[in-house]
Amino acid sequence: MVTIAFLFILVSSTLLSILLDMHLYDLSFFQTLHFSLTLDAGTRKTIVFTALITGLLASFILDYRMSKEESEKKEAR
Amino acid sequence: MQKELVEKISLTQLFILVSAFLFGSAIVVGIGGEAEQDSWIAIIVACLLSIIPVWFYIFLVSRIPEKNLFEIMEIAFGKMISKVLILLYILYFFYISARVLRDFGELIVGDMLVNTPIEVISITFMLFVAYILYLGLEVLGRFSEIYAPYLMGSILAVGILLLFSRELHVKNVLPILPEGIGPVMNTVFPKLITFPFGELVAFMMILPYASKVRYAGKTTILALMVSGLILAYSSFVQIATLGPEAKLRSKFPLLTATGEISLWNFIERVDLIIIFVVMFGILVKISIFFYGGLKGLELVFNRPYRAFIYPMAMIIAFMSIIISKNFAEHISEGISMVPWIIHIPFQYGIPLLLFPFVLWKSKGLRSEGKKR
Amino acid sequence: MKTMKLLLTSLLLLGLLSGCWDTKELNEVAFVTGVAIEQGEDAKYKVTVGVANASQLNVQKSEGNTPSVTFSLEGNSISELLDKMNVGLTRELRFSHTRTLVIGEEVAREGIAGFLDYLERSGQFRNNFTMLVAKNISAADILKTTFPIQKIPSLKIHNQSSTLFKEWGGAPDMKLSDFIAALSSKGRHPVAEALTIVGSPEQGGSVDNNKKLDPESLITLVGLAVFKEDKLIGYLNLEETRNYVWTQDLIQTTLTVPCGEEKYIDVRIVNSKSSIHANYNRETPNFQVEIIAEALLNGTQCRDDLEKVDTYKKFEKDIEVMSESMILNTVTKVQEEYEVDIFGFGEAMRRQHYQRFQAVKDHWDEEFSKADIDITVNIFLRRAGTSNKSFLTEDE
Amino acid sequence: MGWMKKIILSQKSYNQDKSLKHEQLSLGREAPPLSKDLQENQSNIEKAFENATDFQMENIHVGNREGIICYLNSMTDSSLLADKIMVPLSNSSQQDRSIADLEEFEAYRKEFFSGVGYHFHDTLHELIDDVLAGYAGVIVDGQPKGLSLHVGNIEYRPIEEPSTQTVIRGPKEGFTESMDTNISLIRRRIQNTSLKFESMTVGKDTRTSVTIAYIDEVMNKGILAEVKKRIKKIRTHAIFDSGNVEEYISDKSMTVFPLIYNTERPDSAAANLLEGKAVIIVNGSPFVLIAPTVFSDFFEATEDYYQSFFIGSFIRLIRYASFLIALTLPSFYVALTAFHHALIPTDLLFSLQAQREGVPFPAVIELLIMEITFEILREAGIRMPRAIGQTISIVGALVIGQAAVEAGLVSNALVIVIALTALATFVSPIASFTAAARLLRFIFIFMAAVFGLYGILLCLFFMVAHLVSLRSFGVPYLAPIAPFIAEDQEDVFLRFPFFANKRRPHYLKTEAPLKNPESKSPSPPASKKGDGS
Repeated sequence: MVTIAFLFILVSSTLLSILLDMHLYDLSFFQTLHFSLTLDAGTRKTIVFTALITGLLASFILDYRMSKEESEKKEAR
Repeated sequence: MQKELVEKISLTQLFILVSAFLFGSAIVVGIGGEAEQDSWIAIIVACLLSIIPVWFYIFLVSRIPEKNLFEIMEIAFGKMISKVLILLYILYFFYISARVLRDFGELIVGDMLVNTPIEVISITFMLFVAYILYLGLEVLGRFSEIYAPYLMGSILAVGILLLFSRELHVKNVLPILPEGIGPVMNTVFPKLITFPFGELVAFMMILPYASKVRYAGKTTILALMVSGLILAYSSFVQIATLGPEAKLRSKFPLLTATGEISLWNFIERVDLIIIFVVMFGILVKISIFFYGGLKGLELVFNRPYRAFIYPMAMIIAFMSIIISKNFAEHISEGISMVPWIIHIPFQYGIPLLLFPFVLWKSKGLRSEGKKR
Repeated sequence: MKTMKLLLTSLLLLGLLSGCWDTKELNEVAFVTGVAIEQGEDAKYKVTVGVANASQLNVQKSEGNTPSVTFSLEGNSISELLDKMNVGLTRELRFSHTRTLVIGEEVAREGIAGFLDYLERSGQFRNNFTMLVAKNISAADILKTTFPIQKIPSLKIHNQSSTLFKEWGGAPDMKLSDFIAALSSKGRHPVAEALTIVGSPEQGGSVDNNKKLDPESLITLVGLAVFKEDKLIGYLNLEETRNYVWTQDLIQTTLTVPCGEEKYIDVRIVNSKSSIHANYNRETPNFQVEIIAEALLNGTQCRDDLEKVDTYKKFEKDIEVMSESMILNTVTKVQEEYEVDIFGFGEAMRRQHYQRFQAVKDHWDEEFSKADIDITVNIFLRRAGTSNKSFLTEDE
Repeated sequence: MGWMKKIILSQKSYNQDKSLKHEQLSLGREAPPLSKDLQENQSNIEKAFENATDFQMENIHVGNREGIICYLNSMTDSSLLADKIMVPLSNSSQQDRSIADLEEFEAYRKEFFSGVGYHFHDTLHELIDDVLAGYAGVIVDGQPKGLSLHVGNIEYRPIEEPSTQTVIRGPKEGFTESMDTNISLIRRRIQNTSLKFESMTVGKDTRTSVTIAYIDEVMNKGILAEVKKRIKKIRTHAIFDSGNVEEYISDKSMTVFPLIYNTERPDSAAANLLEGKAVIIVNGSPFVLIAPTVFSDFFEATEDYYQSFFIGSFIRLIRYASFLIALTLPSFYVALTAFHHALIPTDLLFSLQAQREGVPFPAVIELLIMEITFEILREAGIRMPRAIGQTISIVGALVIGQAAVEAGLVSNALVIVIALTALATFVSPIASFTAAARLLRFIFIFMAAVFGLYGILLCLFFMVAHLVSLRSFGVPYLAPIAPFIAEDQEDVFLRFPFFANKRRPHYLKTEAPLKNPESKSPSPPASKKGDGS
């Protein structure tokens, strides 16, 4: 569930920012998408995406752990 | 000592949270600059006017006790519709947190750590927000009790220090209202009424957790007025120090004004220190929006909100970067689009829509209560 | 618990991996104390920076070498030149402790707005450095003239001008931000301090200059540079500068007032407050400058009995008459000679009669030069030092 | 948290495996009730104390019956034993008393051993426990119960002036290793029946006795119950010092801040008892624990209360300031000299710059070298035999002070920073608290080296967030500050005069909130009318 939420929020918030950018720069959707997601060169890209990936990993782990806990609970019953 | 399951915040804490929330980014980026030397009047007017919506938020929350905005929406609109609306709200909350975070990042990178990537600032700051929300709302409340005196104290001290440095030229605020109330009202609506005052909509997520709900509303309104006054004071000091033109020109007028302080050749360049004071306001603002969003996720995805903290914090850090390419884009979005497209529907539209439903449902609830 | 660990480790890792973007150790940077900008021979500007040589300022480590090093480059943009200074200097330059900006006369006459924007925008400069115009002398030489007590020339000048402002009012308290504020205001024109070198500039450029009781060359303040917008148009002398400052925010000054024939009293003016009342008399703007000040009698050459109230009254009257005419002369001189409002009368008009000012703001200087100015000085002579009657009085 | 669970689980199974072996190790634990047969008892005891040179057992006559007396001569006072027990036993008049049942046995004890602490025991191992604690065990043939008589008198360090928390003015007694002495030191100060002591035994192998002292009418019952519960819950084999107990009963172990106050001063313990806290005395440790504890306790010294409240308050503020200095001064040095040169006043800047000329390391490395040098010196100073302790300070002063500067390794200003930090570290009355500052300091330095002032502030934020999340026995650690309690401010940053300090701390939820409602500010006697002064 956490992973789903993560992906959902990620996609939709990117979408939101893109919609705003479309309006501001008068570009088409795909142009804006390309334009927004290509970040500046250098270390910065890696930092941002590393952060995002750790977020994704964390949500995987959390999901896994919670499903395990749930199944343990069921067993206990 | 059993741990209390429902987190409570005291009225003092609520007061501090509301005022720190209102200072938040507002005190950094400077508000109401368009009203030139009358911006302090504009702030006071906006503060007084926004008592109405804030009272309205409080009314909605108090109508159905112990339920936050999202739970009320669930009661009013039913599961399906409310889920969609809640998701929209979550997006709104996260988007605003990201914007505030960007404001803060720009501040740090622009003035203090010039070569440090803004991304690192965003991420480190979000890590802290994640940590404090992981510890809980209660901890955030107590945390603010410690830092609030410094925040308020230094905002007040800036004016006094400027006065001693002979930089406070009160005549700069003259003439008062040379062109009537028109320009002031143009600033008040829609800008000031939505930012920072309308953003108190996020407190509909917090109010139900106040320890004395009966007084929570009064406390919030008192905090609103006090912080409105302090914001106006700060704006007044900025105008008196810099003059309206320079204030409007400055990216972070409070810092520019503080930079003028010079006492005994020793207290100089205090603006760097003010940044830290401001950092606390930013923290509260981001935390509360973030908390609102997390509570929404908890409701929609049916998992404890702590589970979402780290991933979502990273998304907000990411968002704060891609939200705009450059500072100009960030500001122009903030001026031209965010108030109309984003603030007004979420701050006024949906709560207003909620109003008749809440009245109807709460009547139902009450009569049910009587039957029992 | 686990989340906390994750947070802390990622925070630490982030720190370790990323390194320190902004670290600059103190011995990796050089602090610029003064910047001089003048007309270049081949390019638009010639920029000279004065860099502090800290170890020579330290009592223990000083070897008697120069406390400040200068270097000049020519180019078309200040920003680029400042970043390019390592052509001749070893360390990265920092401008946060810059205290003086000396502008060459030619550049000032051409207009200085071009680089003021950079100075305000860069955020590297502190806001409290003094704006100076080098009169009849190369701006770079100003940064090269040493002084034994305050060894770094730029710091010396900064100190000199702020002390002169505080003690006698002979320098305007004009910081960069004030200058820009005046520039952007429709009802005021900026001014700057003017300075020059007495003696030979070549001699001043050596530490040996510090070894003489009477330095070969010395930087002196000579009054006020008057600007129209961002262009230099003329100067006021020291007396006039004081009179100008008196209409603004004088802290204290000393006057020599005639009390009889060829005889004078010395008066210390303290606690002076000035206010401007603006009015429109049909088509002529009309200003009343009201100055209220306390005065202390420092000395007298007259024989009047200082234990009598009448004497005080007389002296008060004398001071008032003299200072009123002095200030009025200065204002009239500016009105007639330069035709620019450096006093901020326009701002007063804007505050007090907003609508009228809006109508004339685009040609305010014309309005200013035809304005009626009325100066009222109210002096309250409080006391006369530590003695009562002067021994001169007893002579009678 | 899976891996952690695994470790805990494996720990459990390990314990189960060893349990059998362990039983044999701790003797007599499962021993049967006392047998009526004297011989059997005797052989059981002898088996238990096999190979114990300090064990003594003698056959005696108790009344008209056979009996044995056993004791450890290392734990008992021989003259006491002789006077109180052996002399009455050898008295010929007792020889023909009949001891047929328990009542007669009790009457016998009353007559001959009155005034000696005693217990009757049903099982052998209880009796053996008493013998181990310095009692003499008496078993009589045919009697179902054994009698233990207190004749213990172990040599302890006499009451001395405490080596920590010294005062200029105030009582100079300190707790010792003896539980009885410690109890008496407290009892002497609070002569009141509502002062209660409750004992329990902790530690499977050491069987250390732990006493909880509290004031019945003041202490909150919930907190008291929690303290007791936690001490009972301790599962360990050995307790040697109150430090062991502290670690077991703290609310949270993952923190550098001590959640329980410790003191060597009986007056401090007594004062805390009267505030409504519990004092935990561990046998063998001169440091008693005080629970619950809040952050501000660590800034209060007993001497604050023995001198004028102006001085007391001032010193207290100095302590808070020096905590901040100890925590952040080095990191501010790094942040200012390596990042924010603009914040340093110009003249100071040039002075610092001149000092740094030619120093080969970056400021952080320079600082870390000196910090670690200092920590090494400090540790050496503590662990060194007293006799050569003197040399340490000389070596330290030479190494840190002059040599390093003259060799150009570090700058003068840095030495000042280090010295001030070191001094500030020693200001807090409690050593375990300053340890927190010493440790956190390095994190601060590190963050300052990466992010400058932003890093320092981020660290402060993390620290404060951590602090507010802590609790000590359910009481928020930063209690009167956050959550803010206005009434409790009279004894936090400032020490208000006693007449203004009428309440016990609110956050302790005491049963008696007022402590001295009648106290009034001193005033000269009212002058008579017409006295006209």
